[in-house]
Amino acid sequence: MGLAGFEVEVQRPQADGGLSTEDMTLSMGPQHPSTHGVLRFVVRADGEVMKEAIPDIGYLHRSIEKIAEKVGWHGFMPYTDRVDYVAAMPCNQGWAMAAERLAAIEVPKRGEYCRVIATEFNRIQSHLLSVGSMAMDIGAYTPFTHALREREYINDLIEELCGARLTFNYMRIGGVAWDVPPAWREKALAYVQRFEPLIDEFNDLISYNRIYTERLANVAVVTAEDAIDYNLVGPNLRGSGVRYDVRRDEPYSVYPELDFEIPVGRGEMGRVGDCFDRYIVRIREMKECCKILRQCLQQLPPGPVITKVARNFKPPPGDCYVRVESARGDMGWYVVSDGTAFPYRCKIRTGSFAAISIVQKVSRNLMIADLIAVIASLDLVAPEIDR
Amino acid sequence: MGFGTYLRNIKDAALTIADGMAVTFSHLVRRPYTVQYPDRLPDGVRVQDTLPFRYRGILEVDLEICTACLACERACPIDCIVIDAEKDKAAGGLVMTRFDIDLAKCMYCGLCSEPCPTGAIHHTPEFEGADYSLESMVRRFVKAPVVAYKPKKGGETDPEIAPILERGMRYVEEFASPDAPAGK
Amino acid sequence: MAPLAAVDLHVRVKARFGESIGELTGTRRDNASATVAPAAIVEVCRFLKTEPGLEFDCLSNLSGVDYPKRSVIEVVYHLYSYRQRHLFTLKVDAPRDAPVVPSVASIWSHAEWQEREVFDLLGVTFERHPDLRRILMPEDWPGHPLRKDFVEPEEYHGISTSRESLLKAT
Amino acid sequence: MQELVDGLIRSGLAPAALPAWVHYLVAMLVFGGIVVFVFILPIAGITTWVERRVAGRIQSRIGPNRTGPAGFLQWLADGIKSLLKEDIVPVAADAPLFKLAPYVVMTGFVGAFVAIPFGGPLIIADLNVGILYVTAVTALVVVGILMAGWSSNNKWSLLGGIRSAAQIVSYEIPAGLSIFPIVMLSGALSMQSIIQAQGWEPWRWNLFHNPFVFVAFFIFFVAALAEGNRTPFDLPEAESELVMGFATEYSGMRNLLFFMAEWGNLYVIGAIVTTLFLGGWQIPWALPDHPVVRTVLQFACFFLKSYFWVFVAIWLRWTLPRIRVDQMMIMCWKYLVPIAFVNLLGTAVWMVAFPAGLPAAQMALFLLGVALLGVFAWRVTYHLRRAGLTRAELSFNPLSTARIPW
Repeated sequence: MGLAGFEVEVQRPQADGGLSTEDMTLSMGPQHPSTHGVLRFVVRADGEVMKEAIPDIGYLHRSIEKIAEKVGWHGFMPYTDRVDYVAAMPCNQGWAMAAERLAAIEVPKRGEYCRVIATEFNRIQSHLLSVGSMAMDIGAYTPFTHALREREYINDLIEELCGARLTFNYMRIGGVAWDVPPAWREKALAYVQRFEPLIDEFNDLISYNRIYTERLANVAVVTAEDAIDYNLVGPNLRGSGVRYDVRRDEPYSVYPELDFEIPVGRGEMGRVGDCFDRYIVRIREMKECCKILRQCLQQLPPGPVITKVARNFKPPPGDCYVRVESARGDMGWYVVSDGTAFPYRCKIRTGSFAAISIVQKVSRNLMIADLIAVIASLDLVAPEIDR
Repeated sequence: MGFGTYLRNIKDAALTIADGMAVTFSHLVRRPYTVQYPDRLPDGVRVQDTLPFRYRGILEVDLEICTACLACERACPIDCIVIDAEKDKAAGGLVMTRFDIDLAKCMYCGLCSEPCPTGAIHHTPEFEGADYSLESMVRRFVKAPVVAYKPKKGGETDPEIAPILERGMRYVEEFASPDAPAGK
Repeated sequence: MAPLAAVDLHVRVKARFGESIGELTGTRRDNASATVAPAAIVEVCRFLKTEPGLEFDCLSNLSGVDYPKRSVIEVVYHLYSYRQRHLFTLKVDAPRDAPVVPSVASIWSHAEWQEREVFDLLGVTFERHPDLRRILMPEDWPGHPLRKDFVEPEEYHGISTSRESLLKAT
Repeated sequence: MQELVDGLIRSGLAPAALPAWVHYLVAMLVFGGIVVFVFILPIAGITTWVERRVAGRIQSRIGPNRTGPAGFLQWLADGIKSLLKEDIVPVAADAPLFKLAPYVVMTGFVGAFVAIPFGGPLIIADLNVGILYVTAVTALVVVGILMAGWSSNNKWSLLGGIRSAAQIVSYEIPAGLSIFPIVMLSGALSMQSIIQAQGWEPWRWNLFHNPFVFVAFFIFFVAALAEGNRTPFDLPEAESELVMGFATEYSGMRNLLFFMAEWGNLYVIGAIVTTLFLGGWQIPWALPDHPVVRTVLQFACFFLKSYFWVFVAIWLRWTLPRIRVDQMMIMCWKYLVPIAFVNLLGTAVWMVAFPAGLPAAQMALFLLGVALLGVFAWRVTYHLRRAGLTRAELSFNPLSTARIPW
């Protein structure tokens, strides 16, 4: 991409013949250690202080929405894993719920519980990766390895459940592909029991470390109005103080039967809506996930996990807009069907696409080191932005 | 900023840094978690054996129990399975001349092993699929034309296919089915 | 107070804008939608955002759908109100050969990027859009990929876009 | 070392025809060469191995354990690999400056070893301006890094170079100010006399002499970390922001020289800290008086003390995040420098009030230090208890390999 629409602003030489300075144009990415995937920011900086960071996306655009029109309803399920491979389960759930809503299919209770268990485990995984890589971007390498070590344990659990560690393809239209294997419940409960104190240890290690809070407090403050105006969702929205979660405000699946709180940014270290708030909301959300998991694993009802769905699935014509609470917030699936075996149109509106659109506004006169912190706190993931 | 906040900043910094160091020091006495794959494993343990039954590794096809129903070929979203089977009265039933899977394109999603009635195509825990040339990534399962398996009406299966069929059905039972009520 | 049903929302909008609002289609809360004349879309959106009882402060989703049979490209606006928990859908039909729709970027900031994506992938030009450039595809990419009649070019800057399948050779 | 050479000349071993300075020059080169190739480079290399092993255990992994016993020859393997790697000089780079930069940094690092007192007689040159010389030489490192940053003709390296210039130059002030109280206490600049002014018992070290020097120690250690570009001050080569900072364009042996200087500097920091604050090579009088055994014991004591602080620097690096540039400057000028001045005045007043020093205060400070360590140890056991670890998950063997999960 050329630098179209982006010219370097040369400051005029000072009146008294002083030194004429010039902005520095830096290209950060697409190969850069901390842009979380293939993202590029054209940074116009005056020394260390940035005038503006303009995001340039599209490097990981596979046009998954076009593929949806080519492979059938069942065949598209593995592709939904690739929309956001860090949190694949909510994407599966979004696609499955869209097809079920179009064809008015009712998923058995145990199937819904399996879905919630898998999604909540996957949310912990995604938050662990986001929190760990944020600490690494600020300079602390140890929290990253501790976060990934815990993530590996969950990988093993999910591998036993559905056979894959990253691109799960676990859910099907009408339920889930595999039931919970024997003795898996006790193992999962034991893991949740073991994992909870490690969150506090993580907090002691890095979250309240003075250097860490100093780097994150009052950096890139997003007010509630801006967050809603830029359609920020999930932890980015809750970090700005808006108490909204699709699982509770637009309830779906079995979430109404589960009780859990919605952590919200309170501006402990600075103003509400700064990088620290978005970070600490993710940490507290992991605790809520543990609470949900404990309830689900204990109340798992007996019965089948999938209903009868035709192999050559043809939903009646119509469209639907399904919203799922992914790890990166409310993910919108707008699916249009024309009655044939191939989806007519599938638009996926993701949290990261909204989050990266606010980077340009937020990054004005921050320092370059802060841009890295902002990218990490918004939890941008390249595949979700470009689809 | 007042003198109070000045001192509080120093105390705050010192305490939180010391606490962070206490956590890392406590890690010095904890065992590492690394699994030293591939060469430093305890004697005789292969990583593949430790993987769960449902692990979706490289595909494998038992031709003896494959009924050539092409369900897997239709189910694969990437069309990386190609089967040629012709009706041949003389041999009595379908004769398969070709059953190829292009492992370079396969994304191990498991959609092919679901509709298989006898569990002929299933995932193995094998995952070391690296190879030197792209062509050798195509697994050709049919060496010589073979008659597709046809389950007999009477229900009894001849002895040497029975174990393979029993193993295949174990893969089929693993998948959730709408009618069979799953255990608690 | 409880969120308004789609029917009541439609009645209020219809009362205000009369004939430029089409009939309410769709049954469920998430797909009840009203078609809007392209000229009036900006006014309708501003009304929906600023009206005290409605307060649609968030454009949850803006997508384009290509209907070659009706030779129309339909731009779908999913609006959501965080305060009142309303959910409403507006649809604008633009002619397929020269789709032009006024931009709502002045009302919701995120519309700017979502409209750039619809422009990039479907070729709908948005009037008075602050910075209408391609967002996902490279600048000089021929055509708009999400159109039904899009044919993928053989190669782009000398890089071929398809690879001979290995399964052909027996 | 000078008497050693005079002795050689008198005993006729060295050809007397040559003038005396030629002998000194040759001796200096020989001794310098021995110290550099036998002691300094291996120390820098082994520190990389220690760092990667300690980092591994802190991050619950193993660290290098394939090359040599427990990976001990990893540093040698890295060295040889860097030698064999292609040495790229970017086309648009300012070639002479680009090539010279690593050597300036190396001289800055190796030069400091001249005045480091490893033992009673074990010092290359007991300069009477010892600590002043060391502070001056280590400032050479910033010249090298600035040259590297500018000459790589790469915006990221330029940022790295400018950051390091700001950082190292401004942290010279608190480091220097923290050295003054010690010089006042021992009354001399020479490193040996600073050590001799302290006793071997911990409460007679400079560190516990008075509360101001106690605080000056922490300030000096923080400032020294900043000069060594160690976390939380590793801004010049911040991996996550500037890719590799000033060393982005370097490859092969040049890159290795930069990082050998960084790890070697760690040992220099440890050595200076033990010399100034922790009584250097002082060992108890009761030990055998045989000169060789005594020197070896002194060397061992000095080495252990300084290597403990190298371990602390490594441990800090794998715990703390990185400071931002403006915060780094604020910390230097608003926190370290004022407190350093207070320590300077405090020590002066203290010396006037108690000319012979106050043994009671020294003992009290020593007990305070022990108490702090006790609280810290309890906090470590608290973390272990809270994480709910079984006995199997603990292992006190530093080279332990993994507990296989299945």
